[in-house]
Amino acid sequence: MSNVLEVNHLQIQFKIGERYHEAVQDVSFSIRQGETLGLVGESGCGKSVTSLSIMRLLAKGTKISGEVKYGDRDLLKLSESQMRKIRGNEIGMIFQEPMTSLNPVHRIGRQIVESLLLHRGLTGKRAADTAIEMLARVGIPRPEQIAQEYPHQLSGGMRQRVMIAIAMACNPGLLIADEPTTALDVTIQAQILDLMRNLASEHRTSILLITHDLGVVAEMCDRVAVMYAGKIVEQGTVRQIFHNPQHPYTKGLLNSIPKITGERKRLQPIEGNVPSLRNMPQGCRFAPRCPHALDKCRVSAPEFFEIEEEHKSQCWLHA
Amino acid sequence: MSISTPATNQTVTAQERSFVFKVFKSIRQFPMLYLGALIVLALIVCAVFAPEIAHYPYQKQFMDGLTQDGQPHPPNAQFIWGADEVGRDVYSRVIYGSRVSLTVGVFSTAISLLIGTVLGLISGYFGGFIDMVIMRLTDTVLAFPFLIFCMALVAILSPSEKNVLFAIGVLGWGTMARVVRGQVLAVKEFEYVQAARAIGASSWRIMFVALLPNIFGPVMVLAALNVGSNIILESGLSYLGIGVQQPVPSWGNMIAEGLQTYQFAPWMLWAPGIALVIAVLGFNLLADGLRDILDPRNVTR
Amino acid sequence: MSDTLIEVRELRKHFPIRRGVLQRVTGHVRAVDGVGFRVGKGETLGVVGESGCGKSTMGRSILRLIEPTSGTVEFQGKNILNLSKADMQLMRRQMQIVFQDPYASLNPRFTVAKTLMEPMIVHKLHDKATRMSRVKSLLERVGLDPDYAERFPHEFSGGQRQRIGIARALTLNPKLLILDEPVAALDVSVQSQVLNLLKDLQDEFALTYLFIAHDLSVVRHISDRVLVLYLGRMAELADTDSIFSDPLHPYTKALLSAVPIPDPDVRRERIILKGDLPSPANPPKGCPFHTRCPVAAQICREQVPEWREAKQGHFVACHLA
Amino acid sequence: MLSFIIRRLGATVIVLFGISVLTFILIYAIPSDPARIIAGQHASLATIKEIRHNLGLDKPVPIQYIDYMGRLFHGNLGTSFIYNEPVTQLIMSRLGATVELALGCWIAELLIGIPLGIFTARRARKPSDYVVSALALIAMSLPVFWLGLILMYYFGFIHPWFPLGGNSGFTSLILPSLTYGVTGAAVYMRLLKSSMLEVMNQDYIRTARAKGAGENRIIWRHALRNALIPVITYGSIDIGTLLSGVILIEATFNWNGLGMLAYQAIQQSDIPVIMGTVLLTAVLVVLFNLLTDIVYVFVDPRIRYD
Repeated sequence: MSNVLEVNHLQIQFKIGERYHEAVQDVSFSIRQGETLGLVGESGCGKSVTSLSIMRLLAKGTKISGEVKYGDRDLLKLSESQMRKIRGNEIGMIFQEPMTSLNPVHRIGRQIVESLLLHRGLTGKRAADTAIEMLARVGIPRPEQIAQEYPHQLSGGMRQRVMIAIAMACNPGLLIADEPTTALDVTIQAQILDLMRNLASEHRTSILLITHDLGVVAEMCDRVAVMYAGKIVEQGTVRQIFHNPQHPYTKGLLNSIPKITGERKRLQPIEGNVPSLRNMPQGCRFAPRCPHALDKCRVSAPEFFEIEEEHKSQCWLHA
Repeated sequence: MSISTPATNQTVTAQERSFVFKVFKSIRQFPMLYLGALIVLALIVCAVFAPEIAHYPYQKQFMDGLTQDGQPHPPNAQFIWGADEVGRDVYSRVIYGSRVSLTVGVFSTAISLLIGTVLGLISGYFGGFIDMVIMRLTDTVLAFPFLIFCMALVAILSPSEKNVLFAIGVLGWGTMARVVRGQVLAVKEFEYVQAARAIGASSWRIMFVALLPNIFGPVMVLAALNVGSNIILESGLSYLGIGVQQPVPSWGNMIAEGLQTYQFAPWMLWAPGIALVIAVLGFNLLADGLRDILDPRNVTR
Repeated sequence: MSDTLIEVRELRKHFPIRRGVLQRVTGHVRAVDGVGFRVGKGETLGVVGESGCGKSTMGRSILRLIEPTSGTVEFQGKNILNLSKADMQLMRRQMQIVFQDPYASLNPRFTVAKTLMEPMIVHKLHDKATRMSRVKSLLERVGLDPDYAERFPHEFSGGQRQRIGIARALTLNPKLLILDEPVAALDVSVQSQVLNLLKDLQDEFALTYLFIAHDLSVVRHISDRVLVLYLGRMAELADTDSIFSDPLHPYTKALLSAVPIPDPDVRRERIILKGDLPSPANPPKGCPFHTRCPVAAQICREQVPEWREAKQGHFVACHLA
Repeated sequence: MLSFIIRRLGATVIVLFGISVLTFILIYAIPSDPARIIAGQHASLATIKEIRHNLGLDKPVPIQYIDYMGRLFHGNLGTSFIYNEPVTQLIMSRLGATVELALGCWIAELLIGIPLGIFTARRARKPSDYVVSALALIAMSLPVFWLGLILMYYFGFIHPWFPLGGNSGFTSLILPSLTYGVTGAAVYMRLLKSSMLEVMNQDYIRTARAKGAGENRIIWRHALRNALIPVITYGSIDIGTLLSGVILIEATFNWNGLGMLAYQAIQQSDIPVIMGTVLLTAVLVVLFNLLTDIVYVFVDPRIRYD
């Protein structure tokens, strides 16, 4: 199967004060056609930054290096105008906050039409009809009427559907969903996840799903990459990660969440806090919180160790 | 930071260096704040030490301040910024003029600040009917032609520095009250205010102990801007002759004199005008600098 | 069953909607609409529901941070809703609250010591030295270094702030804690630290918890009994095991089935509810859930279902359950 | 939407009432006796008493207020003590000049301020932004009357391109408008810049970028309209400042408008004229505020459907 997206040795640095700090370090992953890859991690682990860098939407002054290959093009090397032809056309994106992600002073219809105008050159009635068709496809009732309304008149779930309609308007090959259901209630989350799954399988769209919710990952993803403090610490198929986690962080995460089924027992938290960008630990970044840390871990950063096919983990314990 | 050897001298110098370094870094980071503070400081020095800084008493008329045909003398060694139409030293008068500007600017703002903060706090915190009444009152005060109203009030009370100060202060609290109310409404939503209620703190305690320190920053920014605009306002009133009266110099009444003579003695326009601009600029810089410091986006830098 | 600590009856909070030129009251948002339950000493009652179900308003009404419209709240047999200001002040020592957002719930201008001393100052308890030693012991108890007392909130991480918020609530030695989404804003790995801390504190100080949350797994983990709210009304109330293993109300069923399970091999029958939550300003007639209910019948559209005990200790408001 | 406007209208009426009361109190507080002014220095006590009676000044204060309001509703603002002419007529003869001047000033502010605001927002943290922003800070600190004199000295006296004051046609409007425009534009510029920068950080701008919209499209189609909302608020405050601040411009440029009328009236204790001008200006300010509220409704749909 061919890769839709291939990220190699991605490195992202933010300027804080006088110095640059590494938000993302040596991140590599790929997404195959029709596949959903989950990027999981806690706040500040660099998962959102990674997704924004693929779209080249990070603020100016951020240093990005490495390679982001979409098909046979390296997105990091494209000119701004070439990149604009990719955004919204070949790669669509939806965000965490449906309440603030839509322009408050434009009608819903117009916000969908804009994508069609920019990439398909559609105008007037044809564009408006296509927009209404898109609204119907994302399950919005009375699409003709909703197209005439403003974002503040819709509920959060409806707005996220509109965002999906915008992202999918030009039939992109890849959909990046950055915490798409975090701001929504569980029953609405179920609706949105259902919708994303159906649309993706209908169009064989690949999805990069960024989330902190392990339940969502288990439900949606084919493969998973676990991020901690700017690095991918473990990567594998969804079964490998959930049934045979190798990295102490992944194990810790899975043990620390309360479950909705099974026995109720005391949780086993990961002690300590997520390190901040400014004082990243030496060596393995998880070492200060790791119950199994060796002396080596505090000195040098581990490489990936292949556990089995597709499954690799970045930990000295495998050495 | 490393504390190792007992070489106390070394640690002190290191600390000193780090202090100097910090100040230097802070000046580089917030140049406007320091420039503004410097100007304001200079203004205060001028006002306090006017007798020492000025060359002559402000009301003293010199015979040689006028040329043979009775016109003001242009700048020379004796009158470095020239003389005015009755032969007084413009430089000395400009220095003394800082007293009026500073006093009126600062104290009128203090009055507005007091009224505006109290009304804004009450209005924003209690809401409902009290809020409605206070806000309509504020609307009314803001709708008034401020300058005409000040003029009328000063005319009633007779023109003097004290009355100008009072009129500007008593009529100028509208914006302050609105800003404070807006801040209170925003801060009130924070859960720490609910927490204060949950532990049983009184409304008074919540308003002044929990809320006030949290809205202090933006209020200070507005106050600094307000001092600047009140200095302009005072000079405007004095310019129109309804403010500080001759022979006491105010930059405003000096410019008014200049209006009569600018065609042949433009220096009478330049000196007080530039002093006025620099003073106001000082407070505006201070306000902008304060805003930069308070901006959370700058905290991490 | 243990002694009742707090009993809520027919609690209502209706916010008026003002419309039109004269801002006349044209209706009410029924944020909380007739809720009643009891919580025993040392028990944890979990309250779940989606946003807009009134769970937060309910919590705050019980503490009178919002004045409820009607109903009674009896704390150890005394109705606190008609207490005088002075009596209510005393009552506040008995019941405290922990908030969701660790960033908004601490005054940014107060040091940790000031935040924790404030309750003692307001209630005129202890002298200065005793207050400070109490601050230190509280900090230690919630797992923070007592030397942090003079620091400001922004120097702490979200999880540490939440510990400070819990310490503040404990300062006055309350019997009841209302925990309003105390772990919702925290990272997964920190969430479990705080949940464990809450459990330990409960055992140590014999605390009673009203635990409000939207996350069903968290509620299941910590609660003895669970109350499900929908549109300001009670849908179901039972002990934790029976509500999760044998839910009776169709809303509870849908809610449970919507929770994603962190196991790729568990595939459940999903009940996907149609549509959005109706507006609490204009709740549907009959059963409030009938507009989204997959099994709604004619009677559901017409009659409000009664609150009844379907099984021993298992209450539900549904015609069909 | 209609209800919103009607409600604002209601608030306007309350404010107007407040204005009339405050003006009345102010005038009542004036220690000089109008009857004495009219009668002249050497009038007998009886004459003064008669004048006072004719003016209704011997009635209780609330009755005087009601009389005053009654006359007001008939468009009667009384008669000037000095000019011995109806105040309404005096005001009407000067109103045109002031409206012309105020409009000139306002247009100059917007024409300078708005484009510079957009410019500096787009060039934020670049040298050109620093230069323009520094100039704006200085412009903000300039007293209008002084800047007016300086401009007049250079462009009226040294280079006689424009008339040295007076209101006589378009050329005489340019210097005063520019004077006010420069100082006022600085505020518009800074406000629009900061609001623009804030809007550019919003999630929906990121959405527009993610759609593939170009920088120009983002600025003009997505950001500007949202960024203008706080600017409109300031616009309504500015009109108020402008209508009273125009006195200084009128005095400097010898522009014979309402401001000069009020100024002279204050110096001569011509109470009916003071009241008339204060009231009229306040009413104009309130009406402009109402107008901006209506403009709001069209710019921000969140209000339209509230």
